[in-house]
Amino acid sequence: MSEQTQISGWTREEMAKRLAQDIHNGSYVNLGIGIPELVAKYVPEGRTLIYHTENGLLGMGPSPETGSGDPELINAGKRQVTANPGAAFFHHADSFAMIRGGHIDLCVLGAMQVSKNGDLANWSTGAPDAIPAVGGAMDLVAGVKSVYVITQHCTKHGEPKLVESCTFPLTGCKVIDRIYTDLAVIDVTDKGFQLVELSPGIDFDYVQSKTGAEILQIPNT
Amino acid sequence: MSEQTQISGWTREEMAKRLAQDIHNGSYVNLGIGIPELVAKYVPEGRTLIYHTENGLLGMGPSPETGSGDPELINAGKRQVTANPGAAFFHHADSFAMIRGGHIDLCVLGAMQVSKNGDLANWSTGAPDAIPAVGGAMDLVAGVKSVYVITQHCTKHGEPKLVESCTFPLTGCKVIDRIYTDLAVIDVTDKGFQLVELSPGIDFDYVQSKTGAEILQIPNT
Amino acid sequence: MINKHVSSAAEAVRDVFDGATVMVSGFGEAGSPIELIHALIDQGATDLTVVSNNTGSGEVGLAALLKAGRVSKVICSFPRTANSTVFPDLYRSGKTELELVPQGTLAERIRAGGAGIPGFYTPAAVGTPLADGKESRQFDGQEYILEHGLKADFALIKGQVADTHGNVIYNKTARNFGPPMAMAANVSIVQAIQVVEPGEIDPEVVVTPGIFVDRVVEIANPVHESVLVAEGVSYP
Amino acid sequence: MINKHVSSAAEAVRDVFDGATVMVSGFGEAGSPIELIHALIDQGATDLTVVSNNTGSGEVGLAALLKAGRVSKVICSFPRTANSTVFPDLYRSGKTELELVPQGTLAERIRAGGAGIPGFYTPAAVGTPLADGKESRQFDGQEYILEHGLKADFALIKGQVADTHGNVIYNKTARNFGPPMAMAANVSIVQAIQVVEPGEIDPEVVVTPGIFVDRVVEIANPVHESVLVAEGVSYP
Repeated sequence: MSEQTQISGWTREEMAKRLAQDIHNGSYVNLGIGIPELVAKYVPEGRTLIYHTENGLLGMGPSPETGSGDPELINAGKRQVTANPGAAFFHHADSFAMIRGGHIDLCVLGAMQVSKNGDLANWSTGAPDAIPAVGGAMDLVAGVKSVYVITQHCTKHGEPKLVESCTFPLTGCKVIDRIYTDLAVIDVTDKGFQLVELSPGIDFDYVQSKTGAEILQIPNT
Repeated sequence: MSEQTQISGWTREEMAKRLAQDIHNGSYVNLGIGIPELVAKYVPEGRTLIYHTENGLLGMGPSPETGSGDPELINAGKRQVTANPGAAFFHHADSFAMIRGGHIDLCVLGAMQVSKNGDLANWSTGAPDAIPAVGGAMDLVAGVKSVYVITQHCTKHGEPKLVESCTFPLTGCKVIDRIYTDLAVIDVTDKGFQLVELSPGIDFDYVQSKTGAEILQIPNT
Repeated sequence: MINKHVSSAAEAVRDVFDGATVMVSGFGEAGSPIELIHALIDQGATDLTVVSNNTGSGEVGLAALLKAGRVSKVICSFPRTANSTVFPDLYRSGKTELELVPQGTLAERIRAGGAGIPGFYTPAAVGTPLADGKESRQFDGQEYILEHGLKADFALIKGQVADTHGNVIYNKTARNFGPPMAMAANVSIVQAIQVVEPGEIDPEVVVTPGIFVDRVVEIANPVHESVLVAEGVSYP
Repeated sequence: MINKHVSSAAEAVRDVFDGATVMVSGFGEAGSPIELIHALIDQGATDLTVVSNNTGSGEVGLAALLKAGRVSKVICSFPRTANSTVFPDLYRSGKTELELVPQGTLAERIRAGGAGIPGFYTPAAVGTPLADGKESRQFDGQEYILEHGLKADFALIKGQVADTHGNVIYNKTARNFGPPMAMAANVSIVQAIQVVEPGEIDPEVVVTPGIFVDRVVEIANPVHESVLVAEGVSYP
């Protein structure tokens, strides 16, 4: 076994748990499809979040018990969900008024690439035969107050996802505030990537070696 | 008594009754404050109109019986009204989406001046000490499919209200389709004012003499 | 636990600051949050810009706020009433500035402000004095003017029932400017006849979702402006 | 007497013409007016431009309309599903054109079309390929792009309950694009589980006021797209 395979970092569940700690009580939150959805499972006791799904529901609850769902009560991933007490249904123009108007506190998205100035690419590889499909991602990153990315630090092929500048088509420019990966928590600042926290057992040099742009160390205080 | 005072034309009620005949069954109608409000009383049997009031109600009904009204169920003139079966309440942005988006079939307004190209002035004399107040008139004339004016043919001082061009500040440009006065029904066409019908006992020359622009006679067919 | 319920109108308007822009719901007396306005008079904030369809009646509610000298500018569509000289006197003496906006443009500017739309084109007011100085352009051969989204620091809104998450339903034509104003203000404050627990308002009938509302206060028996005016009341 | 109730889905879509622009409600299967779409397939209109958030699942509903070769262009935010190759095949073979629009921009363009707003500015897609060729400008130092209102000749919408005046309420997240599309189409057609008399829907809870709706048809037991797809149904 190479040294590489022994370095594991946070699991997907741990990444979600780490991110969940940073969400304030009472926040209005939109969780993207995939790893972002896991965040809801790890919200610390005593905090209540209100989940927005852009297809028209505030106060989204967990999946229904098998057989008790309604095929017309779904989330943005088109999976059946429930509505919590205090929920509200609304149409798409109102739903994206919430997004574009800056009313959602936090959105958590997956990423293909994030650049050091906060550009996000997460909707298209730009491959000529791909079917382009964007959904609400461009509206979310343009409108939501804080946008966090949760993603593996590198692609399946080991290529950095945190880069100098994105090579895939952009979802938005200068829109990402913070990145949670299996290796670290990293802020996007005016000066570029800024380390916030390392995954246990991961050292800075290792994270830097897996990143396509400079990461600023936590300053000594 | 001078000849002048014997010429009476339609009363306000008769003007409203004449206009009401021209509204199709099923029309969505917005009636302005004053003479326009009288129109609702004279809709011919067998026709159902749905009244829109821009403060947020479709399916407006008549005034409530004394003591049974709700001070929060009012019309654009701020008078208490009722809601008919099939009514709907909505907010102001939706209400003016109906108006601006061309969903209202007909709006009936009063006028200070109408020019031969259909410009309307009905919100301000332009007097320097007047308190400017426009309400929804500019939205109505810009958005409603057909805009009719109902008005006395002349001012209290005997001056024509149908003119070459308006001297008062405009409410809208080229917005009026038809004018109902005590003396006549007159269309606004590309060629200017076009007579449609004379009030009983009123002759064309008299109407022309009370009008500030040329009126085209009904062509012989 | 989320609880937007505050104990009093005074508490609800505690942090309105001098120079703030305040949207006030209502069309005539329908939907006018008169208890919140009176609390704002008591609170003392001044140099306010008020966004509202009208300027109030008699010497209560919005007219009283104006009369108290707290309003330096109104953005409004119809600042005239048969029974109030408060705004006309302030306007003529140059003490209160007026930005006159067609009613539908006002509603849409407020919605746009709340929906993150900085500008939009409308046909209303084209060719009139209210288009003076505004950009215009053509779409499909028709002329339109550019109007800007409107935001506020605070909104004072009258609802019927609210829950502690801030979901609101309204009474009849009192709905008017409440929903768009709740969207457009940084801090939206709703007075309601009843404040209930989450779940007591059917999610299908919510008009203003709680995300747009910051504080709700129960005013179980709101006064009617027309009654106060008929009684000749002058607030405070 | 006003009665917008028509007797069948076939009757409701009778006059959809070749080359028409048709808005179709729904987000996934929620709110997809599958019986109206199937009636449109039977009716035969072709060369359609379809405005819809997705392009359907399997080979039923919207995917079936596409597969039948009736759609020359889709205006859409997310034309991919795990279980349909209908649109991908048409797109790759150049038979169906795609105008890809961010979801919120799509919703707002439709609302704008219905609200008489020919253009508005949005921050969504700034700096991305979807802004290519679009006008941009700054407001308060931020960049926005100009987007245009979108209208249609017809809208096919799924509601829950409608009355004969055309007032509509929806079921949960099936509401999605129904209300803005009803506003934006010249002829708006609603299928509902129940069609009732005026007065049976509380005026306070109406979501789409009747003024936006031209025809309502009762489809008491609508099929679920996911069920048909699971059964491998291919329409017709």
